[in-house]
Amino acid sequence: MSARRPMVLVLIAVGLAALAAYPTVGTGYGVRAMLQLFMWIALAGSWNLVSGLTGYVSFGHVAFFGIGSYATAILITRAAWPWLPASLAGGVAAAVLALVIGYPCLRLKGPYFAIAMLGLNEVLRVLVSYFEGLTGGGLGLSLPTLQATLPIYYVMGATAAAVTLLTYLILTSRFGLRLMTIREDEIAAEALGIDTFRHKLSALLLSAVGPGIVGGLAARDQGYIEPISVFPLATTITMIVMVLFGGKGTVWGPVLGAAVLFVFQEAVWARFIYLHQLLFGAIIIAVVLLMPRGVLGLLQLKYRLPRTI
Amino acid sequence: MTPRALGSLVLIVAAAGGTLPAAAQGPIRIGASLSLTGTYAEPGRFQSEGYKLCEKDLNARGGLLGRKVEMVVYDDQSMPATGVRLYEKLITEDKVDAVMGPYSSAISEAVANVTEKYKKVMVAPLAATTSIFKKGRRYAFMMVSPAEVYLEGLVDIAAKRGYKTIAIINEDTLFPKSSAQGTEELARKAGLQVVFKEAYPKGNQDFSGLLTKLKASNPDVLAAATYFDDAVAIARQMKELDVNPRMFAVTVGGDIPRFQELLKQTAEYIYGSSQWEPTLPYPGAKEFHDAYQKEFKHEPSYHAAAGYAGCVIYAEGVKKVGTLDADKVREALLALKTRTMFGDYQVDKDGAQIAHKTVLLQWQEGKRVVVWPDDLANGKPRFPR
Amino acid sequence: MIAAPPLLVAEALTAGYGRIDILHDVSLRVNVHEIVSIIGPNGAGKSTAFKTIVGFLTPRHGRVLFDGEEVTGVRPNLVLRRGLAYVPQGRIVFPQMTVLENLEMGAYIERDRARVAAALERVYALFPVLAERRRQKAGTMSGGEQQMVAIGRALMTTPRLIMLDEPSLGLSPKFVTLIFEKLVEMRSAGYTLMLVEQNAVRALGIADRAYVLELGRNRFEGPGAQLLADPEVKRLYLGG
Amino acid sequence: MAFLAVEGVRKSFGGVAAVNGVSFALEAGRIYGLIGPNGSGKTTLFNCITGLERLDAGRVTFKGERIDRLRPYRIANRGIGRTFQVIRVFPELTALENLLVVTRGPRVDAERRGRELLELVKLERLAGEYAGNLSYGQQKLVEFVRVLMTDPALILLDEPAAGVNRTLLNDLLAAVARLRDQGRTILLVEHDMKVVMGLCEMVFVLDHGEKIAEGPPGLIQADERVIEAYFGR
Amino acid sequence: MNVVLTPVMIGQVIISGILAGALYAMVALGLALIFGVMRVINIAHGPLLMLGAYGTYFLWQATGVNPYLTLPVTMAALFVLGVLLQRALVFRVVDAPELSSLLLTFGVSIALVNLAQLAFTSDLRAVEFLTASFRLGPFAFSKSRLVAFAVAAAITAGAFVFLQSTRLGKAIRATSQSREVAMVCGIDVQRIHLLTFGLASALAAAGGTLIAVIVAIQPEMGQIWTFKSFLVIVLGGAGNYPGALVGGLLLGLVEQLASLFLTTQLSEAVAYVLLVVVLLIRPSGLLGGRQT
Repeated sequence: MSARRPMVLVLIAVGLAALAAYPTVGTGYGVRAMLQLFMWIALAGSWNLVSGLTGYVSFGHVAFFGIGSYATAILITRAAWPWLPASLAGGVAAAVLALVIGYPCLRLKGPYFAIAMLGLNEVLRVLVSYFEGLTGGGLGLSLPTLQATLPIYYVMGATAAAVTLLTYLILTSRFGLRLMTIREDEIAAEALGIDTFRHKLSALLLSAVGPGIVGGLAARDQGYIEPISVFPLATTITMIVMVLFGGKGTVWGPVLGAAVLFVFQEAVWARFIYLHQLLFGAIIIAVVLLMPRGVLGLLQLKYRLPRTI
Repeated sequence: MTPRALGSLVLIVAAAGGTLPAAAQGPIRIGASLSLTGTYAEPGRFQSEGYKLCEKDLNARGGLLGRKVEMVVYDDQSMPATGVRLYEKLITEDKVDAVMGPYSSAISEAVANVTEKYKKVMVAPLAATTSIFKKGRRYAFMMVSPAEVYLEGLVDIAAKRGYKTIAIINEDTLFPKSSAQGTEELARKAGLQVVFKEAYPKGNQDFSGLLTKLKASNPDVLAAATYFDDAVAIARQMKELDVNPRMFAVTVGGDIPRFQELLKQTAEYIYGSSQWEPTLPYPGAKEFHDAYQKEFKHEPSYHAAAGYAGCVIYAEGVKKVGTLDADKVREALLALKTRTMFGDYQVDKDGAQIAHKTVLLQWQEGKRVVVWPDDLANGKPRFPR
Repeated sequence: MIAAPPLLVAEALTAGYGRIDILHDVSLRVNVHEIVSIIGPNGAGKSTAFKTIVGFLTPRHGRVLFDGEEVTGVRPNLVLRRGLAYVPQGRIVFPQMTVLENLEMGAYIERDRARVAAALERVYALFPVLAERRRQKAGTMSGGEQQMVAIGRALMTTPRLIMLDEPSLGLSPKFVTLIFEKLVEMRSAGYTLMLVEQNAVRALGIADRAYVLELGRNRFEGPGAQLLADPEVKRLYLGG
Repeated sequence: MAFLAVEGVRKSFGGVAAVNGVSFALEAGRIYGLIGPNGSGKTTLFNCITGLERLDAGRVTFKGERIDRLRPYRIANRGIGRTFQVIRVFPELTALENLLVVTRGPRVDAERRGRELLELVKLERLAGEYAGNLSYGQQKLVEFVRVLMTDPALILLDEPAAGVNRTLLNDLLAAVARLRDQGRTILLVEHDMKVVMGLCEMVFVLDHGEKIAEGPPGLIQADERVIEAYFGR
Repeated sequence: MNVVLTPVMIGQVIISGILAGALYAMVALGLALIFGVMRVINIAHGPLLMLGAYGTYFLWQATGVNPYLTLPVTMAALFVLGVLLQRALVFRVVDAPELSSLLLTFGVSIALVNLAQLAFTSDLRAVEFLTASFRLGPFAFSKSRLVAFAVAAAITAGAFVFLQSTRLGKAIRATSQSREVAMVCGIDVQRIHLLTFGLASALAAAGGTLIAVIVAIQPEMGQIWTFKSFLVIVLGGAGNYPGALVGGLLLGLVEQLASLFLTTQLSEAVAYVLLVVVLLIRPSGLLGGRQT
């Protein structure tokens, strides 16, 4: 392991350098597609942090993305903040939301937690529409025109990398082990002296920051947001399927899942306009039935690999 | 995604992807992404058929600048984020020569940033929100009259008939909300008292609570800023709950033939607003209608006509200056003042539409009758006894 | 007697949950009209052996023969049709159903109304209290009564072998005595019984034959009275 | 003052009393046994002490402070550790990770202590194996040493001997005795009478949720009520 | 501009709420059955309802028959489809973690919606039948909703009778109370699962038929019913079948009253907030017993 470590680090460094250099050779579309891929990596990785580790299935994770989008857009339009601090503030807003909704919802178990999160996402969308003084309601928020795709590419990439690094750090820490004990056996964890509630809340909080930031970046990049486009259930499902495909509870699973599924989605939608939803449904079913542990999860179990694969 | 794009994604480490040979001097390729699936699939399809018919007609008349015209259309799944990515793809990978707008204000708003960045003229035939064009953008052009004046006719007729009170309801999304706000302003100016105002969420199916309150406010006129689904649901539930204002108008929905097919007798007396009708005395309107009917085996909606007209207007601009150069075409489109089969076209210095008129229709004995404005009308409004 | 073939034979069963084996090469046999008791400390694999025989678990190795036919891995509802009834541990009843409904569910596979009625009469005769409480929701009864419902339910199909998993578990002494009396009574009525018990002395006391399992393996077997007197068994279970 | 005092604890499920007014007191540094037939309420009592079940009535005090309203993790952090009758290792964590989860302080120290404890139960070479892949007995041992990681003052063991083979059992019993010698207090539920009689200085007997006897093992074995309830004459 | 609320208005929305509530209860009973017996939340429940609505539409279109008469046909057809879905897919996730069943049925759900879009297009359809209302004192009663209420109440009652007193119905209840004991009673639990999924789908189909006459039909009409049904069964107590009735009426009333006292926009949020509050106070629902 220790012998291989420098090699892994070199590989990662080369990969990051290549990604950093990509905009100099890529087309505008290529850059934007990569930017989307970064977004998905950050989203999937964040979902993995809470649901992959603690086993509490967040079926409303897009709420953090949405609240990040709105917080950022509001700060930019109403307070004239620059986009970068505004996006980071989006992450903070998402963390605050995680505290507020995690506090009641994390007391629920199993499907009740999943559906309560889903419900709260709906509630949030309604509230955002309702408080139109701040959010523009159904009119949405239109941001001042700004061409910043390139810097946003880097910040989005950095966020994806940060989420992945955070996953690595957590997975190799005792904090991470404690999170996993909640997934494995919450009662035993509690009886061993682990404050499971505080740990769940911390995990939800950490998993909210990434989506909050990328929500803000996406809002800035897109220039226009409205309630229905930033709180879609399909986004949550996509994150989940990405993680499941790659392998939940691993470091690289969400990255792999996001890359494969995103490329597949981009490759499919152009060809099968009227079938892509059907294909998406089929992919979900196939992943659930054929590989519930995901690619890396299977490898991990079969070859007794560490979770940091 | 093309294999090329796939390659560039996969081969980023090799840093080999990316630049491609410039498109050869072939046809003029015009790109657009439309909502072929998802929420806006229905109007999106009409719009894409409008584009297709325009492509066909242009080519039949020898193309544009002596080159054939070829439309490249993608599906944005009714999602702004996808639209943005697709316009990037059209411009930077497919290297189209020009673009046309997507469906809906929300997606137009989002993709306008991309087309601005690459300095592409974009005629947005179905963006009815003026604010999109008032953000300092240089290359976006508006075709339809703004959402705010969709129900101008309703207010005008009501005021002339001496009605005093109006209730306004709307779906809480960009276009209907703009419509409702505009209608409220028009109503106040016309001296009508707004006695009830409420929004409802997208996808709402049950209007009992809302209509019960509305009924209690007893308005003479009801203006509903809607899309098609909710227009139908509201009309049906008004009947169920016995809500009977003297005038009742919806924005989108009331103009579509299916509105009456679905509602039958219930549609009677209901007003709808339309950007276009085949019966309007515009040059070529009837011909367009017939050609469309022949090509696609169904009636065109105003989305189809707007799509067609947007494409025609763009071609007009190009012909005027004899080049595809965006800045020159832009000048031409800013200066252009014309009347197409879709109606009048003239924009202000920002590209916002100022000439096109929205007409008010009324369902009378199962037929759409244009009742406003007077110069385009082919009938008089009727009032239930 | 030698001529009569055994009713149930479990041969060299190895089974468990997930990746862990609980049973290792366990063999058991039941003859007609016997009470066979299986005792052993917690974790010895007694319940697992039952679950494997009844078909909740499929053994990794070994086989189960009932009345000469192989039933290895056959699902519980089908094993029941062959005449093998099972009373699970923990006196589980359908709590929101009445006593009568619980008993009727026991006769689920029996479509002949007359035979169901006759079976019901037999159960009521064995447990008169169930007749009195037939309209009561089973979930509201005491533990001992629930165990009677559970046993009565197993009798509704007139099975040839009844397997009871810890029938005295958590019952008050009065009911423990009662249940064991009923088990003996059932043998007299012609039933064949096999039970897993924690209450070793009692279980050995009524058993024609018994098995002692430990750590998932056969350790002792023999007539109940003989095992009861065995010093080794005594040392293990009676702390003496 | 008693080290742990259980006073009039009552807990019922759906109207059936699982523990019905049980009281006893433990003194520090001794090994206690809790015996009784299956279903007599031993595990429920453990759950009441460790906070996994809320009491219907009664109180539990530990080192003079009430703990019966505390969340389980707080009780654990005050120094009460326990094992479970049905094994509760974390199957997708390695054996060593199972031990590390509750430790604080420098990780190297924690890992060293973890390996020492695994060595104690002869599992050191399986430290990196996922706990779910271990045998029943091995999981049981992992669970046992996991409790020791936090050095609790009071250890509740729910059937530590069940399913553990004889050679390891002796090591385990020796380890328990050593813990007592180090000043820990141990309360164990056990069916193996040899274990109970050999190890415990004091035994409580439960039947139907009530304490029916209490005393040194020798006396308990002769108690008529105990024989009636437990040995089933 | 503020509307003064009168008793008549409140009465009117209470009527609307009760009429809607019976429909909710019937549709939710299907979801409750599947959840009770298999612990699976069937996200595809709403899309199955959508298919029922299309069934009614096309039969009505093709034959001109009274749309309510299509009820047995749509119920039978969806029963078969439900059985097939269970047989082909859902049985694989019955004992899996909840994420598996949630996602699987979600996948089925979007596949069904997409298939409907391909087969029927996204065009809105409506069964124009019984559109009017009649008045009773100051209150308006929509005829189609009244019929829907009556039929839904009858079907719900029928379902309860089936569950309460038939052999198969009892087997379903038994299976949901204890699968293990059901198996040792000789109940073929796999078959009960098939039957349950079939029945639940038939209840969804009945909902679809009744709704087809009330609102316009389109492929995406179903999803909202999945969530409403879930709200209903949680409010009533998951696994408690009469709870579905209570939950349905409660949801209908709460939605209507919220849209009267607050706004239509907030009524959906109110329903979800109510759900979370109920779950926190009584994790097993209003009529549920102790959670195990």
